[in-house]
Amino acid sequence: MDKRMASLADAVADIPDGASVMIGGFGGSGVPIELIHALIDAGPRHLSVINNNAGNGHVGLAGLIEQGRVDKLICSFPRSADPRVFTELYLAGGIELELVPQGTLAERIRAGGAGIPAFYTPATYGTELAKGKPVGEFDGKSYVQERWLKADYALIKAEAGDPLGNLTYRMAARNFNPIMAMAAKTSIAQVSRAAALGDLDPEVVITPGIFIDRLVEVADPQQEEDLNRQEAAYP
Amino acid sequence: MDKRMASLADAVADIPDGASVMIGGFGGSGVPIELIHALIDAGPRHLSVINNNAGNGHVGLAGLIEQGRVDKLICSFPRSADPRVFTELYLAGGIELELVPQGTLAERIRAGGAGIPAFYTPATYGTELAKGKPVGEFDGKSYVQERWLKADYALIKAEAGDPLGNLTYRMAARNFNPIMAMAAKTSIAQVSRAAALGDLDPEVVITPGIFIDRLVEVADPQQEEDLNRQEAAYP
Amino acid sequence: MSHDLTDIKLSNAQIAWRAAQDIEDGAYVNLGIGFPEMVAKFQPDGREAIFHTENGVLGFGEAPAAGEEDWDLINAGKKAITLMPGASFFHHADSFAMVRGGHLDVAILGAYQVAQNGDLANWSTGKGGVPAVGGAMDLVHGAKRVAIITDHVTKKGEPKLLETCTLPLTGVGCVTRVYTSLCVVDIEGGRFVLREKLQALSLEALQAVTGATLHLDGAVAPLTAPSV
Amino acid sequence: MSHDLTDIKLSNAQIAWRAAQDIEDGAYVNLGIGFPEMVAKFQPDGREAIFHTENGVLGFGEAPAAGEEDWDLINAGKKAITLMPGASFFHHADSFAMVRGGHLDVAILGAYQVAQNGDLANWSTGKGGVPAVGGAMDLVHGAKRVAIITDHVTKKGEPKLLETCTLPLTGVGCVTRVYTSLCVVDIEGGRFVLREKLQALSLEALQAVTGATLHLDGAVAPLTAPSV
Repeated sequence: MDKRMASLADAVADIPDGASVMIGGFGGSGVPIELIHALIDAGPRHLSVINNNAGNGHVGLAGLIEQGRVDKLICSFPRSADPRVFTELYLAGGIELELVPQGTLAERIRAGGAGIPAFYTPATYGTELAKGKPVGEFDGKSYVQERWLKADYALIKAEAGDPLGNLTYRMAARNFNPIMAMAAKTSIAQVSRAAALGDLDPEVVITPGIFIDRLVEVADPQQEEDLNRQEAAYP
Repeated sequence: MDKRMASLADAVADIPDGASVMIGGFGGSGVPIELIHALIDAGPRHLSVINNNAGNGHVGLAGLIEQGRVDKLICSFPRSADPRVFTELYLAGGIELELVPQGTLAERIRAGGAGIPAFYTPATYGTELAKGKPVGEFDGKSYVQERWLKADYALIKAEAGDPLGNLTYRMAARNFNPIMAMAAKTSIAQVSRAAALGDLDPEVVITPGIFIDRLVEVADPQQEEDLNRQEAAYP
Repeated sequence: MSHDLTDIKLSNAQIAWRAAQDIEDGAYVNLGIGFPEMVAKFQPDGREAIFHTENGVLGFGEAPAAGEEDWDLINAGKKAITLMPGASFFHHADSFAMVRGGHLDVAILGAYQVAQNGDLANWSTGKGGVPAVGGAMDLVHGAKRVAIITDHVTKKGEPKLLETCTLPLTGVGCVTRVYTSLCVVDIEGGRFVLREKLQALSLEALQAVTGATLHLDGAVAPLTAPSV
Repeated sequence: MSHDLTDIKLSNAQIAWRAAQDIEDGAYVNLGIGFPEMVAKFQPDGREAIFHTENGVLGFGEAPAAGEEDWDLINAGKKAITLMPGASFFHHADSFAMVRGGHLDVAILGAYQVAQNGDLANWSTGKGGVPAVGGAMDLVHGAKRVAIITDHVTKKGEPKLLETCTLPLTGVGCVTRVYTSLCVVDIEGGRFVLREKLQALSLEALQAVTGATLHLDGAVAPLTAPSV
């Protein structure tokens, strides 16, 4: 078995209109910029995107939104230093937003990957973000019931990956990537270093290959912060 | 801050009668034999123990049970190759058993550590182990509601540990140890190798020190399988 | 059970061999402890499954030579194992996230009884003693295929394939295929559908040792297995 | 707000300094993005807290020198950080397990409004625009102490310490202590209990800029902070 794809274009070629897509990353760290740009090139529309943020500048997720490909965004923090693209579209009513607290977002994704359809969390209890959600009381304290979150695809950025899809990450670029890899029907990883089978120490694998369907090497990945300093735009 | 204790005896000295104690390990792998023996020496009674199994032979958890210290066992698989100690006591009505499917046991412990008071799982739905538990239907499928599991103490076996309590594990000896470390008020680790501060690569730490309260080095730990082949008994 | 069937029935190894033929290359597979572990030995040439064990190993291989055991490297049956290239370790909650989250392609388990609606009883004989469940109640949920390998009848000759299980259930409606010593049946729409049977065995003789109606849906292929 | 108070009130840095004095050696601490990040600078000699950031780092240190940033090593405010010895990385679900599971000793956050029952409003001005919540709604649950640092009043001079919050809530009954530019109050039994105030400020003057009754429980200590 070999999950390596010949190209970024091949890796995302089958993502259809209307797909739900989890995209890893927090701020610019761990964002699979090249996979997102391949998705922009591939052309699907009416996507639902799950990401912690709403992108920055005119590259990556911001570029995807700017191209009008995203109907709905599920995220915790769509506000940022240079949020023009999302902000303008949102205020014009051009994109739907589901705002989820960051820890709840992470746990809902983890629950999706772990086969837990619902769980209770103290977060949002008594706030407007809990509206319409079931409440449960346990040991005298109130909690809000939250549902799992799954997606059709996940776009993941990792550091090293072997042909079976075993992955390691780099510092805080880990963030949402390992849990999104668990929660999508098809998980696609770009890796900065293609490792040979047997090269990754089984003790340090963070994402076991069972969670990954495709991987493609992007040896010298772009970083959102650098692109934005250069005022880059994609496409 | 330095979480290292001078001795095994010091590490478990304050565990009182009636305490709930999670003990890591699966079969003999990852069982903190020396910490359990120190607990036998320390003498508390009426313990509630959470472990996947019920011990083997006359050492470790089986020794603790044989000494009459355990009132209740929460576990998934109390039957084993040499189960005399638990079996005899259980059939004589001398110990309470809460039988929990292994994946539910793991998830309840993880939920205890993660602040999730309850969750839904497909396991046990429609079986006698679901009796008395709330049932929920999500997307047309039925699930059983399970509660978090916490403990007063956790006894953990790890491979390397630094003074802040950062831990690595050895192969399949990882099993329940990292999640039990999260779910106890006081988590006590025996480590086969004391690492200096800064010696553990932040990428390969499996249990961040925040989950560990005390650690003690046991440089050449005993393995349950070896002790049982020698027909050892403790004390 | 009649003397005839004892003569013609497949051995446990042959049942395991037959089950192994349906595992795709690259499939993620969990084998229940005991008899199902045998399936790993019979992977067809050119196919390599990746084996998962509940206690936190993906990609393990055969048992080590005697004396070479490392007791920190064991499977769910507490037997010593070895690693294949590309293996990984993880904790118990992550391990059952793989199980419950639908990431395994196949789980192969033993059975006391299987009902025509897919109910499985394989954890308790209901007779007292020390109850133990392990990972079975999790494994029957989540894997894309839950297959059973079993002798067709109990040691006393009683049917194991039934209209309704009489022993305590492991899971409800979870089994999709059963490989027995006499036949292969799929569970579809609340019925046993016969796919393969030993050629030496008439449909009537097979039905006589089966506790629920065997339905036909197209041709019934011959169940064959080499001497293994 | 009167000219007098502007003259005597603590600066943000001084509020952060005061909050830092209550952090024990070895405490696990999460500092909200923005103003609260400043608290890390003022750890008393001989004490070393261990800082957690939601995006998966425990044990981080100061910002790197300009030009030395690694954008894979950032905090929740997306600012570049460095590592202390004994640091570790983990994914977002594990990071919020630390938060929600009660493993942090202290979380220090900013506030728009705090109510006397401990309700906090710090995520939405309720005015439209793009709503954003981040990790605040998780951080207010789980940490053993949830402390607020804030100017005592808004830029328009309106009280931030209130009987009831009027802005959308971040969490219910979650705040235990508030460090303001004028005083330190604990929240106990649904009341603000005054612990420290600037000596130059009368209780009456302080009460006049506070939107709920300040209760006394023993002596009120002088609130002091060095020029930082």
